[in-house]
Amino acid sequence: MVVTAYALVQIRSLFAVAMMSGIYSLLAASLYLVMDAVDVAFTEAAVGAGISTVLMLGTLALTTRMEKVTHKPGLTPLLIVVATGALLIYATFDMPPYGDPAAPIHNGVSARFIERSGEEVGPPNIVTSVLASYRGYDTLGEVTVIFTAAVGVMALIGRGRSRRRKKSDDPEAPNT
Amino acid sequence: MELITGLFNYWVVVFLMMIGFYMVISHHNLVKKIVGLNIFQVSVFVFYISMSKIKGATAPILADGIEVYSNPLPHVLILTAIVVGVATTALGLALTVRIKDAFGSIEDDEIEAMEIEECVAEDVDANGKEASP
Amino acid sequence: MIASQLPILQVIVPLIAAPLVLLLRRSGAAWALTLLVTWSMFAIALVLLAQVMDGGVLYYRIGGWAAPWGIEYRLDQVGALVLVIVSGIGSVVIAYARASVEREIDSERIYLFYCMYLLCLTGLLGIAITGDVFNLFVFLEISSLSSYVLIALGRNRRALTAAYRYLIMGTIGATFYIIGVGLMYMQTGTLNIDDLATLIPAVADSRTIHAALAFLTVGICLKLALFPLHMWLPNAYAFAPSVVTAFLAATATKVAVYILIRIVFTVFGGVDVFAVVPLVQEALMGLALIGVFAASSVAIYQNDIKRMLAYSSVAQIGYIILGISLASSTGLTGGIIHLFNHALMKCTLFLAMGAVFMQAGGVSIRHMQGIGKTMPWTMAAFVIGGLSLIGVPLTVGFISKWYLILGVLEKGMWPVAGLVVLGSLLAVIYIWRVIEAAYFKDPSNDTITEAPLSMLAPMWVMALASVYFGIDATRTLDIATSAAQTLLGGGAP
Amino acid sequence: MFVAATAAVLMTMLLVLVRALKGPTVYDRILAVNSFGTLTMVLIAVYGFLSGRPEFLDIALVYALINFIGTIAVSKFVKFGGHEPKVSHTDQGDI
Amino acid sequence: MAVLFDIISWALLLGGSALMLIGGIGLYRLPDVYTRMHGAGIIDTLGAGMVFAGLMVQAGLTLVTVKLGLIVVFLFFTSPTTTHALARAAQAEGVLPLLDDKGEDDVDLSQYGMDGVDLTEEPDKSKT
Amino acid sequence: MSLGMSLETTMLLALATPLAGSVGIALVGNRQANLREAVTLLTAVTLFALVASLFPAIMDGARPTLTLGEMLPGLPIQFTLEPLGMTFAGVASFLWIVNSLYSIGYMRANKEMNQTRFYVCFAIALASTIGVAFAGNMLTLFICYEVLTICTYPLVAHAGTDLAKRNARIYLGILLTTSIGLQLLAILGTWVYAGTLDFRDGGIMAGAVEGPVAAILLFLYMYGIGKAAIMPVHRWLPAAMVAPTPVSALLHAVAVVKAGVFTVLKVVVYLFGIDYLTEWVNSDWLFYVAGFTILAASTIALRQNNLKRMLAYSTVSQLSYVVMATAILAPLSIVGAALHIVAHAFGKITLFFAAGSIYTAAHKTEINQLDGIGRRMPWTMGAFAIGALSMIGIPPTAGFISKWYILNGAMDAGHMAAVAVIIISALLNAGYFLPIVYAAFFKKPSADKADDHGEAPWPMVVALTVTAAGTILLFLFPEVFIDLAQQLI
Amino acid sequence: MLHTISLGSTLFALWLLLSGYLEMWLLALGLGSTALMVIIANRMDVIDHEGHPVHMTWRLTMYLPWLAWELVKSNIDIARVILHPKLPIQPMVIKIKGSQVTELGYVTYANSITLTPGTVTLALENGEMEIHALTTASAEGLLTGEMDARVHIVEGAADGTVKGAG
Amino acid sequence: MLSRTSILRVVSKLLIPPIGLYALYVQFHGDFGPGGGFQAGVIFATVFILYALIFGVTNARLVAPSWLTRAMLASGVLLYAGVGVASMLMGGDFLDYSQLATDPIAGQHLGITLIEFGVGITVAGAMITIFLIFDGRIRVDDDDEDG
Ligand code: NA
Ligand code: NA
Repeated sequence: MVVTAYALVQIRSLFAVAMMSGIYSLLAASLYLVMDAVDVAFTEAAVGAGISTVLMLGTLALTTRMEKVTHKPGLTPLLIVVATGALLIYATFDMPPYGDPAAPIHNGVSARFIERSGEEVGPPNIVTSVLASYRGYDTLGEVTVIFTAAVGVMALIGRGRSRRRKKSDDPEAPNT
Repeated sequence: MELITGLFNYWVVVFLMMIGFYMVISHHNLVKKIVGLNIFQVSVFVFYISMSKIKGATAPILADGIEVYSNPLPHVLILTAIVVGVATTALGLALTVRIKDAFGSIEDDEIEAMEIEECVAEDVDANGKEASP
Repeated sequence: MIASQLPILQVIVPLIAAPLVLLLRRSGAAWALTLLVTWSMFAIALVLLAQVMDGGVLYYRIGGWAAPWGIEYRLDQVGALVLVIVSGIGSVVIAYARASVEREIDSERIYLFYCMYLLCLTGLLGIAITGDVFNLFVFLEISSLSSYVLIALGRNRRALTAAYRYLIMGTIGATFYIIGVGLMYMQTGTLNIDDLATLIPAVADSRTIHAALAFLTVGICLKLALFPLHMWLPNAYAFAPSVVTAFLAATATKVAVYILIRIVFTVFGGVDVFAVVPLVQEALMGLALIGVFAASSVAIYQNDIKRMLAYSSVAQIGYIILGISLASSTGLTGGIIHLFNHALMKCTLFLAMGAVFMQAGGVSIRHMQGIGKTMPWTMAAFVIGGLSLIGVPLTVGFISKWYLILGVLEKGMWPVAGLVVLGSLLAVIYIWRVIEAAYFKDPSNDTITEAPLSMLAPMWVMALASVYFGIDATRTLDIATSAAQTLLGGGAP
Repeated sequence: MFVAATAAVLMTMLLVLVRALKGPTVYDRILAVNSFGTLTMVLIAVYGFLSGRPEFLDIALVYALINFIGTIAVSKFVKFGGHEPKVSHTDQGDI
Repeated sequence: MAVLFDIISWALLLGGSALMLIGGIGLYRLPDVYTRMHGAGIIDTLGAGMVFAGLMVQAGLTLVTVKLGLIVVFLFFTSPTTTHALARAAQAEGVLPLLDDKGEDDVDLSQYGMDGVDLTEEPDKSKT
Repeated sequence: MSLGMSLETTMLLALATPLAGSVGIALVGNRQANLREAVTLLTAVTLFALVASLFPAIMDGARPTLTLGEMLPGLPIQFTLEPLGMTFAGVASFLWIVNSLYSIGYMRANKEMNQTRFYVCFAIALASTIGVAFAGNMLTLFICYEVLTICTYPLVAHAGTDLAKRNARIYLGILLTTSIGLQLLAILGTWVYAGTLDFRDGGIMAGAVEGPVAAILLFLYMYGIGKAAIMPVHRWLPAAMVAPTPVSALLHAVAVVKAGVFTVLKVVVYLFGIDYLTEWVNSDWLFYVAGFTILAASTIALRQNNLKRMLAYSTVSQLSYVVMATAILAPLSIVGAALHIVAHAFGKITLFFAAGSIYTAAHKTEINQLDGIGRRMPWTMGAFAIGALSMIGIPPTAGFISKWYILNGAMDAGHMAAVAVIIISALLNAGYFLPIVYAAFFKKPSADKADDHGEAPWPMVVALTVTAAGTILLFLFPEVFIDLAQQLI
Repeated sequence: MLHTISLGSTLFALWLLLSGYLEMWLLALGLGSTALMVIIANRMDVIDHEGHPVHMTWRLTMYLPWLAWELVKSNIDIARVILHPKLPIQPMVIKIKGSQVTELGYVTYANSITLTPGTVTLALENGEMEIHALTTASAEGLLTGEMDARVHIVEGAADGTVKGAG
Repeated sequence: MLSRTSILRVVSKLLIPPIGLYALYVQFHGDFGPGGGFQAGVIFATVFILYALIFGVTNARLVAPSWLTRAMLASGVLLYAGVGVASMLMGGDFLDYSQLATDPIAGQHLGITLIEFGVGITVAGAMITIFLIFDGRIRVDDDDEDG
């Protein structure tokens, strides 16, 4: 994954970038799987590796395939990134180690999901129970988000039935 | 030593996040920025999922004979976050397409140069008219 | 029965209306439905505010699951106030929108515009009322995504880049927020705000929680455009359709501020954040003040009035953050009341600009010449808004300044108080440039006429409200004070 | 045994990844990505057996699907990159 | 009996793994995109196929086997299709295959009534 | 004279009348100029009648209080009428009548543009002036003070020329900067430390605010009240001379600067309290600053050739009399300060009216053009002479009375420096006023005189005659105001 | 119609295979889903002898084992080539003509060619195929025409015409 | 006449119905294993994506006209929210599925199935809409079966 990510920074062929980001996504999905998040892996595979990549390719088909060579980015982005990373690393020092069953998060609200979702909600897949019932409202929000995105894309690049569209798409004079 | 092994996963994830983040803020190409955003977000997701893992546990799908399940809540959260991510990506790309149409470029620095030019032209315009009412 | 369901109706009615608009497609019908929805939401918000003022914090369990297992709604005074602001501004703006939108947006896309508007409203209302930090993120994204689209619908091609940059910055902000939520969750095992408030004090000293707070703060500050994280805002406001600018300027950043307040004073209510994490207070206060000065100074040099007002928004956000960073009852009251007041005045100003844009074809200083004669009512509303921005007595701006400075003086920070008033003097300069051009220059184009009544009326509702609540501020102050006291009372209600 | 298979798959993935990185043409990359997808599928299936929970096969199936469609899409779209595509003239509006 | 199944499945798994590895090496070693397709073909067909077959033997007559079978079938259909699509795209874009003259000499094409194609000429771009 | 209403109602009406007038003027608009001016005059007369009707009760010690609701918790918009306010309101409302009369003549004769805006703003300015005069707490006063600033801005920028706009910007800039930047801070400080902003006899600071803090507050107040024009925040006053003469009259005599020194008095007397100030706060600096302003402004006036600019600097100097008198903190000087507000109002308005008449009739603005003008414009220049005498402080004019009180106060307090300042300044005043009077009446008009003009239009002449007469009447019958002022101490 | 029914039953069988649950509720959903897919397929116009080649089923079962064996052979061949230190490849492009009559037949042939390592179908146009072969042996193997003949058999006597573009 | 893309066309014709069915399988078996409305919606959309890639956007739009995708987009959200409102009308809180049937578990089951279906519809509609709009912008002038 690190290699992929690094490659993504370096490669200038945008098609390659799109595909590498697909691979990155696949790798992430594999990781989810290893960490028992089957539903997430499923979704990441379908969305991250699939839809996102396809959309990116479509965009490239509409725009350009190479990143232009630009002057070296300044030091500021690097500093910001390093500072952010340092903060996160700092944060890890008080974290429970990976996979520790005694970590607070395993004894918080999710304990109940694991213990009682079967009798309270029904489905064997606890993720489904939580997603659709305990936190069903989040999922409604999620559906609304995807709805928003689709309507947004319609509003941005959807075409009307008539051919007047050309006019509205033209860059307007700076002073309108 | 145990500290390092226990936290190593997190560090790798942090490193990945930072690569994505760096891509977003340092690259000028609009598509690459979005790719960077994806990397950044996916890494955050991995971070969440790694919180949920319990050693020796399995996927949180109830089955006979299995006692220990990993924490399902982060999974649910990340499912939502993935959807949000793809929604953002779709919109970002749609905007990129429009920007390409409008400016003929998807390099942020080039577009910015054009915008500054426009701005200057406007200012000259405004001030010119102001001087001779 | 209905009364107990009001909290959820507040959010799901616009949420349901959005797909209906998509199905309706006719722009007139879409507008009418949106109007109906926003006005009803405003009514509900007022009722909720009254309920909260009477009976304290209001809870609503979604899905019938008790918190913290399910998601619950949790409405306190500040939340209810934000609901009123968002739905109120939403109603006024939508009443105004019809003519303006027809002029500025492609006729085939108008119904999509209203759909996006409703979604944005849904998101903002959802943020203000939720009692779950992750649910907050979801609604934050609904509002953000729809606002990116709304901004990009602007005529000028720079609206596109503005929206794109907002998208990038906004997403970084949201991702930071998610990191922060993750870190908090890691240490506490819960996402419910009240639950977090109870659990955090025990782990407040851990490095993880410190980092969580930092990530949350930075992420939210990106969203609320605190200097120097404001770079996305000016263009976004300047090039968005007028209606969108008026709506977003009055609500979006306010809601982001609300999130900050919620995190700092409720989620971290059990700990003295500013004592536990060193420099946060100083940093916030410093940035707020620098923001006031930097943004106001830049505003002075803008030729595009919408852009100028956008910079002024950045400055005003500085005031709000200043009030919050004081962490005292008065300071927080000042911050909260300024949320409300600034929404009123900015809405007035941007609505006036929308009318000018429609009638004069632009809002650069050149277009403003002689507008005082050709569009007297519009310009008069602008003057009221402008005076309010400066903080002249009898306007809401004065009330805000009063409380902010009071908060500062209570802490004995005389120099800071001086800086606050100096900041408002910068506002005099940029507002006065416009007033001079409008009243003491001859119209460049005599054919410009006054805006239609459908636009003037909402504009004047806002203008009169910013005068009314500037003269009789006791009601709003009651709410703000009680909100501040609830917030400072700690996480547990 | 599953471990051996997993190791072999991982090794192969590494080789394929090198090809994906090196290119040189975009088609080499596509080919590599496609193979990578197949390998991931195999990995998932094997991992399911390794961990004793074979629910994951659905995911493998999805991978196969995505891999297929992704490759078709990239083969189609790669032609247009960098050119100005003309606007298609469908009569159906999208909005 | 179970041991027999185990042995069969292990053999299949091992064989499949080996073939995948070889395919990977091919993908790495072979000189151009068209030749590499053949390496990739090994991974997709017998490599993956044998591993899945091995797993099917392991699983016995269960739902898992059914799904594995479906995967194999799906792969069977899609793998050549994607390879073809890719080859077509590469050709359309003007990526020329590396040709070995000597190799062509070795085959007497006329023996089969066929001609070698001279790919040194530009592919027909008028249609692209 | 009672109009059969309670005092509170009368106050409310007094505040509302000019506002209603402004609405009426706006509604009538440009089309019916006569009706518009009639509304103006009617409003002014009504206002004066209302204010005057309050007078007896105040003399009898009544302190009617009118509360218009709470603006901020614990801070109502409240009006309380007391002697000082009565004085100011009376003078302002009376002079508005005169000034309106004068304006009509001036604006018509000079064919000014935007007359409706002019009269509307004027009326609002009067409303806020009455508000300042009536204010029952510092918040209310501040609000009215700010409204006064804002609504006079269009008056100053009236001409709309680049020069007018630039000067109006200076006007607004200085007044807003000082009021928001310093005064507001001082008010908030007072609120934080004293817990109230009410004007109370004896002040509100005693026992609540420590000396050093009070010193800071005093500083913020004095420089925050930019309308009092103590140096160096006096620059707005000469800048505002770009405005039409009736506006200058409004600024210098009726409302603006008066509101400034009035506020100074109110702050010192009712917020700090004279005793508290004397005992706990080092306020000497204020005395020196005021003294310096008096002398410096007079010196500058001496060197002006533009008549209105000269008058402006004269105002700067005269205002500091009030400030200095206040800073002396002696009972008699406080009375003198109150009287000086009145005296200067009448005197200065006369002078400005005269200047405006000269401009209108002879189109002259410079002092060296005025040789012999007294013969063609005897009424005008006669009035000018009376005004000038009042400025210097020579009987039989009002200026003498007020300066007399101030001088006595200074002597009582043993402030010999103040005595010196007053005397030197009187000499300087004489130095720049008397030559004009002399030249007007005794010098021959310049040889190439092509200008054959008479007096200005009659409304202007009437107006300046009335004010000149007032200046003299105040000398003859000062008891009314003295009695009122005595109540302060 | 025949195609539709057989598609429907095939899909429902697939559902049963995937699901493995025989509850009423899920069966009902399965029926509904099948119906929906048939409708969509119908709308997409993909139900015909190409989209659902039910007629080939039997002959295909005869062909597939042969193909599988070919696959094994060619896999081993190519594996050997790849592992050979000298990498003895002779890449070439050849053109061949298939003897199939239906498009489906051609597609089956072309995909069979691609499926076997060592040969890849580059293009298929008007009955002519461009094949990329990795080694001489692969090319020769193809040129024997055995696969062509077998696919021709699989294709059977369908409607005998080559359909045009859909 | 054999077309240049006949391989793709024939294979996709073969695969489309099973893929669609698989999507619906994922939709309705989310209770038992991984997957659910969201994943199903995406897979379902890939049917159309595949169709559009092979047969062209114009044909895809004939199968899934914009009114249909719009209706899908809207109806999913409406179904989801409608379930919530229904549980409100039946006396519970918003989205309290237990109210939907006399037996709370049955109610939960019904509710979850319905809302997952809503999710699936909207997601499929969204993905189809987004893809077709992107693809529709690309003029495909060398694919003979397009247009
Ligand atoms: Na092959
Ligand atoms: Na699921």
